[in-house]
Amino acid sequence: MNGTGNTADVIIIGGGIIGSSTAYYLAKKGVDVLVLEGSDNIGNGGSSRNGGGVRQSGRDPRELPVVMWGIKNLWPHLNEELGVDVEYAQKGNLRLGMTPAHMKILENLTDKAKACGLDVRMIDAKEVKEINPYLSDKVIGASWCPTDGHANPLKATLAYYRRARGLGVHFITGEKVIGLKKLRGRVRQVITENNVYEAGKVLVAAGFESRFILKSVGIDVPLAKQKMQCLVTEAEPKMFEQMLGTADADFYGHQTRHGSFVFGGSCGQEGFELDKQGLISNSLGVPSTCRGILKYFPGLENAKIVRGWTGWIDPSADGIPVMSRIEEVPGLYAACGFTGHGFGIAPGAAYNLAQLVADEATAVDLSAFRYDRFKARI
Amino acid sequence: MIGETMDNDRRIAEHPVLGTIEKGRLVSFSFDGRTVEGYEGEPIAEALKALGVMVHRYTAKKNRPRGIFCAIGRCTDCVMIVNGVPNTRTCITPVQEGIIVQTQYGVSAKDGGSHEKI
Amino acid sequence: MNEVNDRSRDIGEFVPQADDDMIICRCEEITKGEIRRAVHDGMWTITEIRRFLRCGMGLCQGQTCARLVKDIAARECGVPYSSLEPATSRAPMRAAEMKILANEK
Amino acid sequence: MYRHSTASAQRTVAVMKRYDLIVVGAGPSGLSAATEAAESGMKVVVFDENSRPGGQLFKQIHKFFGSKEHHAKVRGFHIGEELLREAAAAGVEVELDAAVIGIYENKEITVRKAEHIEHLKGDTIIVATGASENMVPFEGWDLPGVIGAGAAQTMMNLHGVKPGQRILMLGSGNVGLVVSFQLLQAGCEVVALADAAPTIGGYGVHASKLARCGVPFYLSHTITKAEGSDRVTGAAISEVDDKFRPIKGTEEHFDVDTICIAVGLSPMSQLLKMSGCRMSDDPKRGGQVPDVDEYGETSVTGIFAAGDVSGIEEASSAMIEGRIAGARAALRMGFISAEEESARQKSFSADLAGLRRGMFAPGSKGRMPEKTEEGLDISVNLLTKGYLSDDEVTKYPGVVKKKGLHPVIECSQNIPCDPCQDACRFNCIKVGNDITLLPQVDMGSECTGCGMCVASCSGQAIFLVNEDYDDRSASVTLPYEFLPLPRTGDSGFARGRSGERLCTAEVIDVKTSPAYDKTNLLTIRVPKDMAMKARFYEPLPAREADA
Repeated sequence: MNGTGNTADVIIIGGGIIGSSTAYYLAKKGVDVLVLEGSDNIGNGGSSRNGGGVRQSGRDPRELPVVMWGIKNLWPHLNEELGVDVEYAQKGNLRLGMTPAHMKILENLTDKAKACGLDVRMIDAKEVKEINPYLSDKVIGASWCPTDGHANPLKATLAYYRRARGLGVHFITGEKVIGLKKLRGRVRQVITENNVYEAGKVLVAAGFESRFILKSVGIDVPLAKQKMQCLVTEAEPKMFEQMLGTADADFYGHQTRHGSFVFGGSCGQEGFELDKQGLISNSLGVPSTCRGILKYFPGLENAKIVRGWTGWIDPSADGIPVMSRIEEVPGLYAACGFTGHGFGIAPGAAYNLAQLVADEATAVDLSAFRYDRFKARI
Repeated sequence: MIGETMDNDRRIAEHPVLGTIEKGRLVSFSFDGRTVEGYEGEPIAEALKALGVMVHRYTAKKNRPRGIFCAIGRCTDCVMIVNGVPNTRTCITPVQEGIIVQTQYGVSAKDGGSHEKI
Repeated sequence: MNEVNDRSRDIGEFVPQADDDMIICRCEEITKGEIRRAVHDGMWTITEIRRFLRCGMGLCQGQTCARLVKDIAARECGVPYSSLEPATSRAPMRAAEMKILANEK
Repeated sequence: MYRHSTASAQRTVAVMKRYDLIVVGAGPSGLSAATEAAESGMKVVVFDENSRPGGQLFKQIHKFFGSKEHHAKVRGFHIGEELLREAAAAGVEVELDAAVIGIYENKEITVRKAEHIEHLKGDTIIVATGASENMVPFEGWDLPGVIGAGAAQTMMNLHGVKPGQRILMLGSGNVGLVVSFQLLQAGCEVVALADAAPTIGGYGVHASKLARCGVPFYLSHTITKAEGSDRVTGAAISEVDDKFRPIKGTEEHFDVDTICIAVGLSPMSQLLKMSGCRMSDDPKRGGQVPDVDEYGETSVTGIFAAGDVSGIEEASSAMIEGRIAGARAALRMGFISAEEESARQKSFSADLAGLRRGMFAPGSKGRMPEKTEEGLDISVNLLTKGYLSDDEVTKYPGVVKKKGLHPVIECSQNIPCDPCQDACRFNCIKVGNDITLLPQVDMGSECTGCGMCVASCSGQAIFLVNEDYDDRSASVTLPYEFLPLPRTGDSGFARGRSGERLCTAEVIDVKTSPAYDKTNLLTIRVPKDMAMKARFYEPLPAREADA
């Protein structure tokens, strides 16, 4: 099973958390998997550049069944399953509001999530302060989902990789895929800059780059590319354990086990980058996010930022991922367009994707994520 | 080992090339609850060094003692709690009259004690 | 950049060494043994080792240990020292308080 | 996804400041680059994260090597002052306590100041951020009391605080040698200098200064342990085999309170990497460096690197590299003509070529030749013990036997340096046009004993010897940079090159002069047979003067 050649039962394109975790769940079923990662590092895209949220609240209702299933069935046991402490903390998620308009946004999201069976409710300023006494007095309320939480995305991604590799999954990094090739009516070959690989099935899980790869066999999924930024502080004394977000998306993030705060935010110009390749941060993201944080956490003003980073997200036209068999190209599957909230959903998504690729019934219905769902608006 | 006032042997009274090294005025500040002296404007770490203080903090994971290592604000081994702010690089933070300097344990004061502010 | 790296290549078993307990990353207190172990867990790039162990991600941002980690990793991977790409450089180059970064002029 | 942020609507960001040139780092290369560019008419700003400008120059209290145009025989901190004066005269803005924390697209930078950050743009940027110290890990290397050599210099030379009382130095490169000597000058004891390499990496003359003060060298030795529970109380070193592994049973213990690490420098090139410059790992240049052309320009047009950040060298060459990059930036932005630039570059590259010669030149790093350019054997004693043996020393052209007073120049390695030649008004000393050649003493010239050559030798390798001082004794005039300064009539011991006590010595003259720039000239009287052996003076312990 420990393949070292150029063939496998399944080739997964993309060594991020989706690719690595799907490889792991497939390998557990005894499937021979080869993972091709274009960059030099495993988990080099959004997998290692996000805020670590493992949350359900605030999501599109179509996504909720998958993420809820993962949080119920996978996240609580991930440390034992993977043999690495991924720092999962299920300590709830506060989505904060400072104005009546904010509360309106939060109420709307909360109502929708409740309808899907999620334990989430609106709380007032007093209850917010009881949960997190460090917040600004200007916070007037929040939505509260006690089963949300956070984990360490760097470790979780690499833990899946480590475990999959241990099960014999063949990972090759620095192997950028430039296209797919059909042979006798089925997808068969994966062409890279250096080699040709062959498999009976191919799962494309390469973030925005999936678009170019899929296009080589005539499939186009409407994905965009946006540069997002995160930052991390030095370790601080323990303050709180919840995942945080705001109605206005001023910032999101949490305090890690290590003591540092990991926050993400936006400067409002995402999507308008001139250079769509590089990873040089722009000069606005970190200051903007700091202001967003300090609005809600004035007490963090002396916390030092040690590092900021940039990553590309792959927003789909309707804001939820594609997780789909592509029937028109037999053997081809896609898992992309996670739209910047692909980390917390990854274990649940991967588990179901592995079932899909293995031609098993999926634990959760994935039909909302079909690749061909994008239709004209009018 | 730690004197409340400076031991002259730890300071260079006169240097063969530099002569007398210019210093600010002598001021008092607090170090772990004791009143000690240093020269205004010199880095806290240098004032502590002249007092014979070697340990600035104990690390979070292994409780290892740390002190001055790079002395130019890069390595961050010398961080302490200064005026209530942990992780202050004492090698580039100047002594001022009345500042409060505490040994740092992990990222906090000893036994989770309070971070003293002026 | 982007060198084909087959992660199934045999780099041998992890063999304990006498100085495995020696601290390499002073900020995050990561030992030589932990770094070597991570390599055998498949962390073959400086970036992966950093992300897996946090070495070089502490207060000093790897200014002290970057060379040391790279040297240990290269030996353990059996590749030339210069072939390992150092970690990405990121702003702020010097740690800065949020209130300062938030205050743009 | 774009949304109007209320926060950004409220903020007023000033008009983007733009400079013809932004220089990052106010060290030797940065200041030189800024001056060159400003003299060409460019609007230049220099940012430095430190509260003092000058980079490492203000910690350098020793006299520099080189030639007049390289500021030879001037102490580092004086060179720093000179560079600041030049920059100010040229109209350069120098902003201190201002850390450049990022370089972004379009040559935009952000600068962190005391309470805020600023955004600026430069049409060109010269990154001159210098180097950071390499470290070597060993058991207990995180104990308080283990410090970098730069830390030792900062403590003693900037703040007047002794780094320790008893010190073990690790590293025999020029930094280790120079800092060890500075430690002695600060009143500390250097109990040993150890290096895993089989030979001393720095200049022999620097090593000799230490050896005659009695500092023992342990080559092919590595530290195995820093001892102590909450601070260093001792150190253990062991001899190493040819694979640098400690040899069992060779361990030696020292009681020390401080272990000082001086094992080289690495370019501090993170800012360049962030700006998107193509980088490579080049061991010859000290580590991760930008790919640059001969003018220091990186793969990003208009972003330059100068000084240690683009390859570890001496401050002297960093200054010229700065000039080169500054002139190139001026050409790029149309402030000087191509002809003008080419003329300047020609002169800079000649200066640079002058420095990059000899057995320590960047090209010959790690490969010590067996013979000097004159065909003389390189002293093995010098490379392994730090001093020339009494019989070796006579081989070199500066060491002559002559009646009456004359200079003895114990210069045995080809280092680009020639102040001794200019020091003697009577042309008694000749180096020639090739400044790496060993100085020769002109047998025909008369020595007046002015001592200028002694004080001008940055390596403190020149002595005035008179074997005919009187019937029984000789006089030796030696450079002396320690306190307390002995006084005429004092007696003590004469020490040999290896630091061993030779005999009693009487101080017969002490000369100080502004022209000597703190290198005092001590003349001691020793028995005749000690004339070619006595090279240092040790006062009697606990001088009971001034009581």
